[in-house]
Parts: sequence; C-alpha cells; structure tokens
Amino acid sequence: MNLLIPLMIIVPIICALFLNLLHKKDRTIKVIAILLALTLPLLPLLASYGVHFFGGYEPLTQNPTLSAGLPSLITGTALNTFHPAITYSFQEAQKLFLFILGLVAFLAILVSLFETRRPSGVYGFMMFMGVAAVSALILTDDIFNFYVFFEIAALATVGVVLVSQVKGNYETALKYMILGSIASPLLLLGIALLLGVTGNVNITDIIASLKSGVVDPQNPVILMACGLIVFGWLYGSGLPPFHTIKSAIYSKALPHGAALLQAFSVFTFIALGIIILRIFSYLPLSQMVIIGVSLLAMILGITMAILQTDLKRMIGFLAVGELGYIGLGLGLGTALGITAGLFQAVNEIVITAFLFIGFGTIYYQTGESDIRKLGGLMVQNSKVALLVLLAGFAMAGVPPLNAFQSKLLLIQASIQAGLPELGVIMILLSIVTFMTFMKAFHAVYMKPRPLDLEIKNDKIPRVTILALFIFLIVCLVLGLFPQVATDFLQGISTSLAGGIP
Amino acid sequence: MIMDTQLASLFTAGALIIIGIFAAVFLDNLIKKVIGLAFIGDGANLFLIAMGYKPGGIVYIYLPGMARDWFAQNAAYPLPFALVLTSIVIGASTMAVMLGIIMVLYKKHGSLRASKVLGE
Amino acid sequence: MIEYVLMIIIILGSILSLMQRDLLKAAILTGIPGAALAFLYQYLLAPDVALTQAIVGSAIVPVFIALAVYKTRRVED
Amino acid sequence: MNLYDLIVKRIKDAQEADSEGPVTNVSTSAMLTAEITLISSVLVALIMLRLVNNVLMIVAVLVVLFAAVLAMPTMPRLKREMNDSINGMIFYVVLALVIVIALFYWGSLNV
Repeated sequence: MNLLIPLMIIVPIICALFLNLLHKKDRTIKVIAILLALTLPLLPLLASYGVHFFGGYEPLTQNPTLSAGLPSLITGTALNTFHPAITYSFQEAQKLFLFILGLVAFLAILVSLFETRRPSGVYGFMMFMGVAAVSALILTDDIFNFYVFFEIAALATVGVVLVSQVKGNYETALKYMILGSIASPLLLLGIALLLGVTGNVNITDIIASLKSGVVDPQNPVILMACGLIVFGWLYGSGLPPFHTIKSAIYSKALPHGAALLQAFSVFTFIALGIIILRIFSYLPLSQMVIIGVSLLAMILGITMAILQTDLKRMIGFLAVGELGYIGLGLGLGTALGITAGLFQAVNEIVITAFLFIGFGTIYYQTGESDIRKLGGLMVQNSKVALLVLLAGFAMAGVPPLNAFQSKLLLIQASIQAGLPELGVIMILLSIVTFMTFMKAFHAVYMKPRPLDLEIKNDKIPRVTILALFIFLIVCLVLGLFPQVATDFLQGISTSLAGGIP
Repeated sequence: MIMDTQLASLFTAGALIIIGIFAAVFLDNLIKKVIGLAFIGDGANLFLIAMGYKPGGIVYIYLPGMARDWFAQNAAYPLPFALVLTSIVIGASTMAVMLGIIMVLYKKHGSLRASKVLGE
Repeated sequence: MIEYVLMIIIILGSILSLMQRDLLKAAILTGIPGAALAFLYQYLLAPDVALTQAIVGSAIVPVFIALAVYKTRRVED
Repeated sequence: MNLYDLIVKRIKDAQEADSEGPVTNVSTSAMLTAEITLISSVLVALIMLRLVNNVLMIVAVLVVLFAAVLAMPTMPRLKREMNDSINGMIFYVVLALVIVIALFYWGSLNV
C-alpha cells in the first residue's frame, strides 16, 4: 500500500474545502494556499511507484488469506484475477504527468492569488477541485471512476469560467454545459455497453477478457461502445466539432484560469486517448479515426486562430490546434510515435500555460484583449515582452526550446511509420502557428499605441514574472535534455504499441 | 409477450435518448432544452440498469438462509446499479447549475429563447 | 405486464412534457417519467436505485425546474 | 490583373459582405494565409489516400484542387459557419455523433 497515491487527490480536495472555511482572513489564506499548492508538484515526486486499491480489496490472486475458503468456482476461473476495488495505478508516465499538472496548477494558483483582489472564494475552490479531478483522471484504472471525475472536471471548468467576470462568460458556460450534457451521457452509454458485454469496469480486466476470447472482440456492441467513447473523447478534449466552444471557454476565463483549463483538457485528451488505445488498439479504424480527427483539429484550429481578433481566443484556438500534434503521435501507434505524442503533450501544457499567463499580463494591465485596440506595450514592460517572445519561439519549435525536440521526434516517427505526409503537414502548420503568434505579438507590443488605450494597473506583480521564468526554465530543461521526460514515457509507450499486431 | 423486459427497457432507454437529443436540437426554449438534456441522462441510466437486470432473477440482497450457489446464480448483477446511484446525482447537480445560469441570463437578456440568448 | 405500461408512460410522459407551452406544466409533467422510471427500476431488480430515482426524479428535478420557471417567465415566447 | 490580385480582391469582397469591423491589411493577409494553409494541408493530407489506391488519390487531389480554386474564398464562409451560436454548435455535434457511430458500427467490420 502506498499512501501517497490517494493523497494526490485528497490534498487538492482538502485545499478546496479548507480554504473556503477561512473566508475573510486573506493574508493567512494566501500563505496557506501557497504552501498547500506547493505540495501538488512535490507529492508525485516523493511517491514511489505502485498500485493503490481503494478499500484494500486486492485481486484474489494477491491476497491468499481472502481466497482461502472460497470454492473453486471462483478461484479456478478468471474471477480470481479480477480487480474488485477502484484501482489507481501510479507508474513512470503518471509521475511525469502529475508533476507537470502540479507545477502548472501551482503557478496558476500563485499568479491568481496575487492578481485577483480576493484570494479566498469560489475561484480557488474551482481550481483546486479541477486539479483533484484531473489527477484522478490520470491515475485511475477504472472507467466508471473516470466518468465521475470527467464530470467533476467539466463542472470545475464551468465554475472557473463563471467566476471570471469577463463579458459573456455566462453565455459561454451555458453553451458548454448544454453540449456537455449531450456528450457525457453518451460517454456513459459507451461505458455501459462495455460493462454489459464484459461485465467489468476495470480497464485491465476489460482488456484481459477481450484478449482471452471470453468476449468476441468484433462484437458490434463493442464497436458501438468504441464509437461512443471516441465521441466522449472529442468532447472532453475539445477536438472538432467541440473546438469552437473549447476555445471560447479559454477566452472567457481569466488568463491564469485559462492556463489551468488548457492543462485540464490536454490531460483529459491523453488519459482518455490512452484508454482508447489500450482497449481498442486491435481495431485499425480507431487509430485512423484518431489521426483523422487530429488532422482536422490541427487544420481547423490553426487556420481559425489566424482570423481571430481577440487575443485570448486566438491562443485558445492555437491550443486546440496543438492538440492535433499529440493525437497524430498517438494515432501512429508505434512506440516512438506514442512517446513523441506524450512528450509533445507535456511540452504543450507548459508552453500554452506560459503564453496564457504571459499575454495575461496585458489583460491585467489594460483590461482589454481585442488586438485592434492594443498596441505599443513594449515600452511598458519590455521584460515580459521578451519572455512572451520566447514562449512563442517555444511553441513554434525553435531549437533550444522544448517543442523542437518533441516535434522532431514526431516527424521522425511519422517517417518511420511510412506516413511522411503527416510530417509535411506538421511543419507547414508549425510555420503558420508561428505566424499567428507573431501577428498577435506585433499587434500587442510593436504596433503604435492607440490613443484611447489606458493602463489600469501599471505594475505587474513580481510573482507573475517569477512564474514566467519558471516556465522558461522548464522549457529550456526539457529542450536541452529531452531524455529527462522521454525516459519516463518509454514504459507506457512500448506497452501501448505492444498491443498492435 | 413479443419482447422480453430487458430488450424493451433497452428500447425505452434509446427512445429517451433520442427524445432528449431531439429536444436539445429543435426546441428553442432554454428550459425545454434543459428538460430534454435531463432525459438523455435518464436514458443512459436506464440503459445501465437494464444491463444489470437478470430475467427471472432476484434482488441482490443476501438474506440469511439462502444457499450461496443458488444466490450467485439468480441474483441480478449489482455493479451497474451502484454506478447509476452516482450518475443520477451527477445529472441532478449538473441540471441545477444549468438552471441557475439560465436564471442569471434571463435577468440580463429578458428572454428564454436560445437563439436570442446564446446566438453569436 | 406492468413494466410495459411503465415504459409507455415514460415515453409518452416525456414527449407530453416537452409539448407543453406552459413551462410550469412542463416542469410538473417532468415528474411523471421520473416516477415511472423509479417504478421501472424496482421491476428491474434495483430497489436502492429506485429509491434515489423516486426522490430525485419525481421531486427534486421538477421542483428545481419549477423554481427556475418562477424566477423567469411562465409562458414560452 | 494577376492571380494574386484576383484572390485578394475576392477575399476583400467577401470580407466586406461580412462587414465585421474595417477591412485592414492585416486581416486580409491573415485570411489569405488561412486560405492557403487550408487548401495545401488538405491536399497533402489527401496524398495519404495512396495507401488505399493510387488512382483514387490522383483523382481526389485533382478534384479537390479544382473545387478549391473555383470556390476560392472558402475561409470567410468557414468562419461564418463556425460561429458561436448554440444551434450551429449542437447541429455539428449531433452530425459528428452520427458520423462517428456509423463509422465504427459499419466501418470496422470491413476495413
């Protein structure tokens, strides 16, 4: 038993509830919130690898005392290896993902504590709750548990948008909830079909019963379940047709909230993507659909991003478009491709959070995010402008920074898998991404300043600049030493690619 | 009967889901939309329940005096039922949040028509 | 036999509640499929779920919707 | 009047019909870039059809190329189509649901 594994979910939930109890004692809350948020990236680093069974119900094979008196009807069959408890599995890949999630959450919460006037309240609650839900999504090996936390993450997303006080946030939140109420029952329906056919909700057991031939893998019901789960995946991660609503959600949140929300959707993307690959990798169609949807997301997301005039909406569309790179890596199905895709996911979370918080300083200073009304802010804060420029370089894949390494790996993987066209599209769209970024950068920092632009807050909190520096350091470390991250991902990608004949 | 109970409930669940999607797509009133969305959730729950049903079975409560093997062969499968309890509560809370947002939006726009409140 | 009647009530009740122009009536009619679902769960050997559904589906959900209707407007425009 | 001017003129016309803010140099060039990116990446993606059949690939690429040139400013239309209205969004969501289900239900048995 490894007690630190459940703590990774319990700590953020306790933070969420506890900090609301101390309402109105702002200074204390600030200190406690920072200390508790600091444990989020530290916990996964300290925990050792292992599996946690909630309630302590191990599979019978691992618990001889429980299985002693049982009839051979149970111990002699597959029931002996089934997992009766909700199982959380914490391996190398989960360690990396949870560390990155914790880091982004810590920095986003840190910045929000100093940029918003009231540190306690619903905003912090929603952020911590979302972090707890997404940690559970990454850890869980139980598909119904996944669904429950999926819904909680969606509600937390809505909550972050509702309290942002950006114009039009209620409308966007309601749209997101209506679309979510169509999509998530259908995800539940897919889970119900899987449960009905295999009699299990534990993913390892579902795979075991599919592999051993207890259940016919070509059963039409299972194909339908795969379709419905893929549909839920589209909703959870904001792939087309959900890309418009997802980018609207990012643009209606506060910048630090958006930095966290994009991390939520990328982690939902990889968590559910890994589940789809694990269960349905024997269907060639599932990989084709992943590739097709990812291509569509890249093309639509990035071309729509150029046309936007709202700064946050633009980065929102870019974030959706970058999801496509991860999907291509996963869809290739080779070990190299999956490693590259997951590495790209880690990089993208860091870089997009970097960009959101970096451009967020503009919103903090002027309260304006329409690029036609902005300009000439280089004079105000040239230091932040330099950092934002570096973030843009990182997103486009300029060598010493991290996305270069992962995009290079992705292109190598696509050539190795015999699909060099994907590499060409990736390079093309990277160039357009960079152009989009430069358009925003030029409009905000270099264009002559409009006369009616007024600066509300002259001074950017020092914490924000510190957060940007930490993001830059992470980008540089991952860019110079990609092995730091890829070593963690090696295990999961070989096991995922092993399922493909 | 033409159909057994399990199949008929699966069809009922499918009909509920289709009615709900129909309402979400074609009805313009926000409250009607929310009612329709609640039906989609109900349909998915009924589907799960029907998955656990056992024709001619008994309720999955182990009473003293029952033979263990007989119970194991006749009881309904309780796992989906446990899941539905969670799902019902999630559905109700999601609906409450949506209705709350609708009330705020009504104060702002003075209308419940989706094409007016949520258009563009 | 009774379960088939319940299924028909569920489907007809849901359609009926969506057809009302008076939103308060629609809110109250939502309780009919909710309650019928609860009875159906009882017939499908799930008494504990039936209890939850009876409370949520036939009381809480209609009351929530009715409250929302009171706070907004009663007749569909 | 060469091809570039022709394309830019058509894009400007389409944008004026859209009438959302003034038509600036930046917005026109953004529209042009988006248009070219869309067409070229779709064309490159279509080359992957060679895994199915070579002739099919050539035919598909040519057809899409001609269609793209004939219906040139597709981007303003696409942008208008992907607006934030809830009815459009729900329509596309249900369409995607139908496509995904149909693809998996009938597609996987024959691939």
